[in-house]
Amino acid sequence: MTAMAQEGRVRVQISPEPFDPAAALTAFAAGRDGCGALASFVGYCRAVSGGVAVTGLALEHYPGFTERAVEAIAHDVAGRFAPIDVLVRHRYGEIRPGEPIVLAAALSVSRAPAFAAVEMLMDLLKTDAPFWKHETGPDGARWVAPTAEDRARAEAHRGRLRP
Amino acid sequence: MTAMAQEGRVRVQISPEPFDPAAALTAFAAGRDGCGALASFVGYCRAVSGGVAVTGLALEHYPGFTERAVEAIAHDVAGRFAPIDVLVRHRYGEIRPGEPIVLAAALSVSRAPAFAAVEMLMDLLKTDAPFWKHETGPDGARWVAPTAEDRARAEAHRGRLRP
Amino acid sequence: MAALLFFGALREASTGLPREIDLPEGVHTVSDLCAWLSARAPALGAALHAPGVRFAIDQRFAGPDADLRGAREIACMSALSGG
Amino acid sequence: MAALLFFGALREASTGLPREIDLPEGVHTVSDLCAWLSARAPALGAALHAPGVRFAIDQRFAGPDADLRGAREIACMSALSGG
Repeated sequence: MTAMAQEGRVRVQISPEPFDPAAALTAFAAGRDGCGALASFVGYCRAVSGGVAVTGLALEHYPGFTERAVEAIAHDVAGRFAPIDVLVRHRYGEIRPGEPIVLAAALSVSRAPAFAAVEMLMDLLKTDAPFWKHETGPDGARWVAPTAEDRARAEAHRGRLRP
Repeated sequence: MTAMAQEGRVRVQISPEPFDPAAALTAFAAGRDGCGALASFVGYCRAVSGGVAVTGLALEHYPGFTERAVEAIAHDVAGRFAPIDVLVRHRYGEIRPGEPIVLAAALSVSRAPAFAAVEMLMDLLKTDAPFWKHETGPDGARWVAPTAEDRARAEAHRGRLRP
Repeated sequence: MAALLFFGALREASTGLPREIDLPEGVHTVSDLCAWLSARAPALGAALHAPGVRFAIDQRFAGPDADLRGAREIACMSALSGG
Repeated sequence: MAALLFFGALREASTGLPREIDLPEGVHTVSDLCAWLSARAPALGAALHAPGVRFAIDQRFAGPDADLRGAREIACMSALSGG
């Protein structure tokens, strides 16, 4: 029931367990009555990718560095839109089609910074978070690379974060 | 477990009952394995508005027309970003601080249209959905009006929807 | 006979006005109706010219030149504030 | 002695290479190391020049000119694909 502190909270959790995005969002928003706006994004393991069935996804990470890099992204974004609360939850390991991979959320007094923060979190996670997606399908496995658009979007944010 | 149909689903629910945004999101995303990206927004009744405590919010609506107008907004946005699933849930009546007022969500194959759809939904709901917020505080009650920025954002979308 | 509805701050400013009207002579459009209402209730007249006021005829948004003849339901709405 | 780590497609391209190295003579920077690795394993050399390849020294991102001397952990990473 406390109003939002000047310094927002930053929560990052990187783990191999499946998670429930709805429960995580509920816990994140609890008790922040001063905040009117919760924006969020959930990325799921698709059952079809580029027209091809996906039977499994292995998400490689770099223990220690992955956690640090995602914390750095979350703090950069929280600093850019302060005061704001920021949440990032990301899995690694074996993921099945339909399961959530990533949850990014931001809680703010008004909606514009909340939306902008979540979009920036996702853009930076795509290209600056040390994860490697290895998709398995009927014809074998392949490494997923960020698209040219992913790279351009993240590059635009980097200019704004570190001018 | 079906892949996303070419025509997305549009779900609109306008009701006086409190709702659980997390449960509504879970139901909305269920069984859409073809979709990788769920963006959403929850607007809560703030406990503090413009530096003043809010003790209650009465949300007036126009029975019949409110439902039609929100359906029209949801279909406009779904058409603009097709194929995409769109969800809008909105309360009316007496709302207590901390309770959700509105939930907007979009489920798509990739994140850019999902984000853009949710932002457009919220921008249009602010100025084109027939609701009237009447906030009660320690010094009496006041009607809430959209800000000049709210009006400008909605105007920009209208130009894009009906060129 | 048309129902005359007011929403938001306009509802408070319209106390005492009839909730049903036969269109008076010379009142064909939304702006004609505004002028007629303003003449009868000056406080309402000011509120009708506040930013963001919208109108609906038979539950469709209508501009100032929209024709009221045949309308069953005319709504005068203060600036909407959904979301 | 530094640990030499490979991630993503680079891990597959680096099979057979040592996972620990003493920096060879003349190898001072990240790009020196890339040249040295490419000479020993041409397939890896091609992969090291793929778009988006990044490097980290002791778990910090490092550019091609970063100094490797004193590093305990050197990571060669294919294009990251989080989120």
